[in-house]
Amino acid sequence: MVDISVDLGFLKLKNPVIAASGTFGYGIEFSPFIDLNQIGGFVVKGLYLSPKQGNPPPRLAETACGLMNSIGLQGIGVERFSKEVLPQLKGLRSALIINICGDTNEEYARIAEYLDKHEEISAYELNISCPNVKKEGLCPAQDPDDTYEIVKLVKKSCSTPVITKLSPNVTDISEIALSAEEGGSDAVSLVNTFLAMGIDPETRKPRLGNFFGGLSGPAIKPIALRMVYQAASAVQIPVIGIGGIASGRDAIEFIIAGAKAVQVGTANFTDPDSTLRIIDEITAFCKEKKIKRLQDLSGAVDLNP
Amino acid sequence: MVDISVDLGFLKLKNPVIAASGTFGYGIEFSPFIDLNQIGGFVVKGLYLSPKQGNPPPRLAETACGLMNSIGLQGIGVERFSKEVLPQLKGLRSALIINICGDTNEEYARIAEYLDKHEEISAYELNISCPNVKKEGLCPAQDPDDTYEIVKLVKKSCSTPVITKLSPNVTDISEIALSAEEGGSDAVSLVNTFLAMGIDPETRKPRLGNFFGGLSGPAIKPIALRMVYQAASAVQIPVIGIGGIASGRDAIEFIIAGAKAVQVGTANFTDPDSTLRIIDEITAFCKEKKIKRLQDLSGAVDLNP
Amino acid sequence: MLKNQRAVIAGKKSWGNDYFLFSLEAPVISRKSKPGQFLMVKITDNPYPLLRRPFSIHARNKHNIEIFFQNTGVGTSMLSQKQRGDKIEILGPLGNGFHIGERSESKKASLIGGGRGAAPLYFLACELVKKNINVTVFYGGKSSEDLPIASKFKKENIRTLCSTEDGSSGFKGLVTDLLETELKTDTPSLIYACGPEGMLKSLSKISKKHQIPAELSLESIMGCGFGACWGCVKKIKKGNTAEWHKVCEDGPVFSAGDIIWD
Amino acid sequence: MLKNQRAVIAGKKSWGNDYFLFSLEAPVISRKSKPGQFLMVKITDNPYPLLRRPFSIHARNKHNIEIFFQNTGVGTSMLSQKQRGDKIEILGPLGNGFHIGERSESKKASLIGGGRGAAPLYFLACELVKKNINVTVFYGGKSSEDLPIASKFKKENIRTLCSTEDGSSGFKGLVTDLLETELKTDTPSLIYACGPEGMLKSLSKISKKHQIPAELSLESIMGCGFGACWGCVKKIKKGNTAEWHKVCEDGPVFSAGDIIWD
Ligand SMILES: Cc1cc2nc3c(=O)[nH]c(=O)nc-3n(C[C@H](O)[C@H](O)[C@H](O)COP(=O)(O)OP(=O)(O)OC[C@H]3O[C@@H](n4cnc5c(N)ncnc54)[C@H](O)[C@@H]3O)c2cc1C
Ligand SMILES: Cc1cc2nc3c(=O)[nH]c(=O)nc-3n(C[C@H](O)[C@H](O)[C@H](O)COP(=O)(O)OP(=O)(O)OC[C@H]3O[C@@H](n4cnc5c(N)ncnc54)[C@H](O)[C@@H]3O)c2cc1C
Ligand SMILES: Cc1cc2nc3c(=O)[nH]c(=O)nc-3n(C[C@H](O)[C@H](O)[C@H](O)COP(=O)(O)O)c2cc1C
Ligand SMILES: Cc1cc2nc3c(=O)[nH]c(=O)nc-3n(C[C@H](O)[C@H](O)[C@H](O)COP(=O)(O)O)c2cc1C
Ligand code: FES
Ligand code: FES
Repeated sequence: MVDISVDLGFLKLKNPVIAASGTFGYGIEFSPFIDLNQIGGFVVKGLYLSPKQGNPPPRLAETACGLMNSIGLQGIGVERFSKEVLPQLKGLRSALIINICGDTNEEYARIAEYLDKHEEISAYELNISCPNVKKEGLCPAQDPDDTYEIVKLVKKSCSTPVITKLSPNVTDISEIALSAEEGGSDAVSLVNTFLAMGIDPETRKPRLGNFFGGLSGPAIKPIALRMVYQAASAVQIPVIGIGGIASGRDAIEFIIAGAKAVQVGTANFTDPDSTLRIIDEITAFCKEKKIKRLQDLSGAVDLNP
Repeated sequence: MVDISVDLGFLKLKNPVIAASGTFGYGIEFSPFIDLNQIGGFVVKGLYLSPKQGNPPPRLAETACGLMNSIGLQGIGVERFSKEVLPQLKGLRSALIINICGDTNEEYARIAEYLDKHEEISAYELNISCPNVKKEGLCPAQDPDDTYEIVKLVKKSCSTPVITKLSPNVTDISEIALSAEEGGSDAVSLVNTFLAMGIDPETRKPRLGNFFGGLSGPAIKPIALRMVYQAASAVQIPVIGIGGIASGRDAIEFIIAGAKAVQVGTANFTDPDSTLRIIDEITAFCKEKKIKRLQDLSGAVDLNP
Repeated sequence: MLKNQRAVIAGKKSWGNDYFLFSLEAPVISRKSKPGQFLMVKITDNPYPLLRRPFSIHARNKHNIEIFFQNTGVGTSMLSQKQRGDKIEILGPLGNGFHIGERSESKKASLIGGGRGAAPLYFLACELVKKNINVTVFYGGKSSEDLPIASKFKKENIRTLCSTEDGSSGFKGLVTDLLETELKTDTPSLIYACGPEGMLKSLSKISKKHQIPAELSLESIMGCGFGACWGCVKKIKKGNTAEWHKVCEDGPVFSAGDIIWD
Repeated sequence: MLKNQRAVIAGKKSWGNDYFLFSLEAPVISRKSKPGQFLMVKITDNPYPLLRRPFSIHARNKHNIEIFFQNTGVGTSMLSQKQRGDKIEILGPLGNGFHIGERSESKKASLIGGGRGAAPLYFLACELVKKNINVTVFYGGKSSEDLPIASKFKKENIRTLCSTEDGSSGFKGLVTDLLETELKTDTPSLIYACGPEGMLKSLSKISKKHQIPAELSLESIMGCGFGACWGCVKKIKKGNTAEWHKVCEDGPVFSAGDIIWD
């Protein structure tokens, strides 16, 4: 038997595969395709305090092995979420993680406070790295002090564990990961999307309604992996790897680089049962390689020439 | 007749297509495939003061629509270059640009000085953004002050025009572009490769001998384009766009985003005559769209919804 | 309800290098589908092109469904190279289809298809005919080569009027002009349409002017096709407010009056 | 000298889903090629997979050249799906080939091929035979299915000894063990080899121990194939110094004694 369970300290997962925020709706959208109880967990779509209209279309543009999006966090807000969606997720036997967004630090804290009583919530993921909200694409995750402040404030406001989701659009990812750790974050997850854009030569117009958007998918995997390695080398708290993961071997690559768990994003669109397939592939890999405990692989990169 | 010539102020190009450093050897390697006189110009492989051994193999790894490399600037050094290579490029009717690397600011200046007498050199390109040299992957182009200092010093040491080549591995590309401009750079070119890595799950070893490497190719295009747009919005000096360009339409996209000229890198490997094909495609595009002067397209992004 | 499955290409037909028809062995999806619904088709197991592509269900019988598509880019080009016997992964049936026979007075329907937009109308026409609804198809294209499935409608004895922009076949002009000409003498009780945005915009105006309800099938770039990505939205009126609604889940068919064109 | 051209696949042969042989119409490249040289083959016009793939020239006649390859990954798998009549873009002939008949005493050559590494040896064997050199081919694989071109050598009346790791055909063991067995009774004047790194390393030792000069064809990941990227280097001795040399330009064939294995 292969043990692919994961212990993040504040949270035990039956396997390392978590569906990434914004690519898995509220989970319910995927129940026609997979048994939600079989995945490690999932992160719901980014949630603001109030409902959000989101950005004008086009909101998506395909690139070479990548996807650009500027959804703009269209959503129902925290109140409707807790009344309409949470009850539907009662009895779930996977980790339920809530992705939190705010225009101000206080907004993050208020959402964390508001939802804190819900025991079915396993953790919060602070989306301080969403590049879509402001047109200039700047976000708190691009500054170590801002990161520290938000994490600190949210941690004070709630007892639910906090994962801080980092942006790849920075010079030094270790610095930001360390700030999150110092602020009291229980884990970091990375990467969010890369700030990107496209232009249609025919019309000279931007390909996305919001001009800038976030790049995800296999195209970004090599950069994301490097950042996960750097972050995992810098901090003591668990690191969750994200970026272009579409197969068990991709997931294993992130785990060897130092991740304890992974998130699967864009692959959910191309194959709605990606998460389950990746779990199967991880198990098969461990069996083939006679690895008894997946967690032993974490950070096990072989640096001998 | 379509006019696709480009005036960078310090340099006139017969067309906007320049072959990128490290992907075009010393130019000579491509003469079996194309007439070097027909392209806008080319940038030779990064040149150090002394010969360099380069990094241990594997030096390349393919990724989804991308290429990672850790060549490590293996090369013959500036003395042998000027004695053995430059004479072979006499009479060239395209722009010859020399990519300069150094371990210290003074080394950059010394190369610039050493080669300054050669009139066949159209410009220097300061490679302050090569992530391969130090294992941590840090480079002067990641810091505005370091960028300013190097450019300033080099400009003092030579009369040849200077293009500063920027790294994409930064939080704020505009800031670095502005530093280069303040330092006196005649133009900026971007992007160099994205710091990346890969691990082979089978062996748990890094895919590249030098562990980290630089990602190039179509995968990075949407991020590179965003940075070119931001840099072109920030500075007055000409911007040369680089990153995943493989077709005339790709080139046009960068020009509409604000680039005056473009560089073609990885595409030279997959098709040794890429540069010529891209020039043809640009001309055909302009004809079809009845664009008389290509330079009118530069920065002509249509922001109306 | 939804199903993701590998389906064998049981038949393939092509018109030059532009239009293709695949018959796919997919009995479960076939049984569940309604006109106006669509599939998300996986082009390749490789990451390029990354996303699945949406195609309307063009026809169905007990075991098979058909898609009819135009080669317009990298995905459709790669798809067009598949052969009989190859397998492709399809997800469906997706979205809400056209509303059929909900209004008892809808005894006379005009179906307007522009180019590849005619794809879902064949399935729709067949179902309407079954319900004894009088169907006229208006089928427009750039030139005669863009009307490859006109004969399929005619074979079902469905009245089919064609238009081409270059006049190489049928009425010379836009299909909406052809419709307006017809409207002078004859008024349908309902319009169903699928095609380019310009055509659908014109139809919205015609629908309003002539007070004929119209159901329009919209296209939008789709990330998932099943409501998870929020990428495919269009501005749609619901009651007094207009919001971004998902084309894949709330559509692709909307009432002309509810669509806010930009 | 070099040529980049679209060549028609004039013939295709396959052994299961593992080994493939393409005959390509490329008269100019054919005329110029020497055994041990290779082509860079473009897999697709799309950016995935991004790089061309290197393949040895397996055989040639006046108009055509052949490549023989194993399906080992995404590129070779996509290539294997091409059909007769399809066109593929090839660049070649690249690199320096094996040295033939430069030593007048080389009247007896042993050619050692591991798996797909046998590909360039067929072209080489044919050329050696033309020069009246006595050729023995040692051809090793995992099992009998990995020796698909053994019959091609035999058809040319070339002495061919096979080995398999599982003993399903010929000598049971590694091809280098088979060679060592032969060396007990018979010593060639020259060894030519192509195959996996482990095999080539063993051959370096054998070459040294028995003092038989050996020419080994190396594999390396290639960005360009024509000397522009510096991506394909191996450590090679030239005189007193060992430096990174390009496999594509300075090789792919090197003298066993010059290769510094890591
Ligand atoms: C609900 C629905 C039903 C459709 N039914 C049919 C049909 O039956 N027959 C048919 O020929 N076409 C149909 N289309 C359009 C078809 O999906 C596009 O032509 C196709 O996706 C183009 O892909 P490509 O890779 O060839 O083009 P590319 O331009 O290379 O595609 C790039 C990206 O843009 C998207 N895209 C491009 N054009 C469109 C478009 N018009 N609509 C939506 N996304 C687009 C692609 O899906 C892809 O993500 C339908 C679209 C929708 C939304
Ligand atoms: C000079 C030379 C001649 C060759 N001749 C032949 C031949 O005649 N027949 C044959 O079957 N194979 C030959 N090979 C090996 C062949 O190039 C690889 O099997 C092929 O590139 C694998 O591509 P892939 O996409 O299927 O594998 P993947 O593993 O998906 O390829 C990923 C990347 O690694 C590279 N790569 C993977 N394996 C190798 C390898 N062993 N050598 C070089 N690059 C590799 C690919 O080119 C690609 O860039 C030769 C290699 C070289 C260097
Ligand atoms: C359409 C889309 C919407 C997303 N929305 C969110 C979001 O609401 N909150 C968030 O933290 N990340 C969001 N992301 C980022 C993903 O969670 C993930 O970090 C990113 O896509 C990289 O992973 P991938 O390459 O596996 O997709 C979104 C990504 C996509 C593609
Ligand atoms: C193999 C390789 C070697 C490179 N060497 C250099 C170099 O010596 N100096 C430099 O400034 N950039 C170097 N680059 C970066 C390219 O010039 C270019 O900035 C980058 O590849 C992005 O462009 P592309 O996506 O078109 O390849 C190298 C890139 C590659 C792939
Ligand atoms: S396509 Fe994903 S929500 Fe509609
Ligand atoms: S493969 Fe590019 S130099 Fe050898």
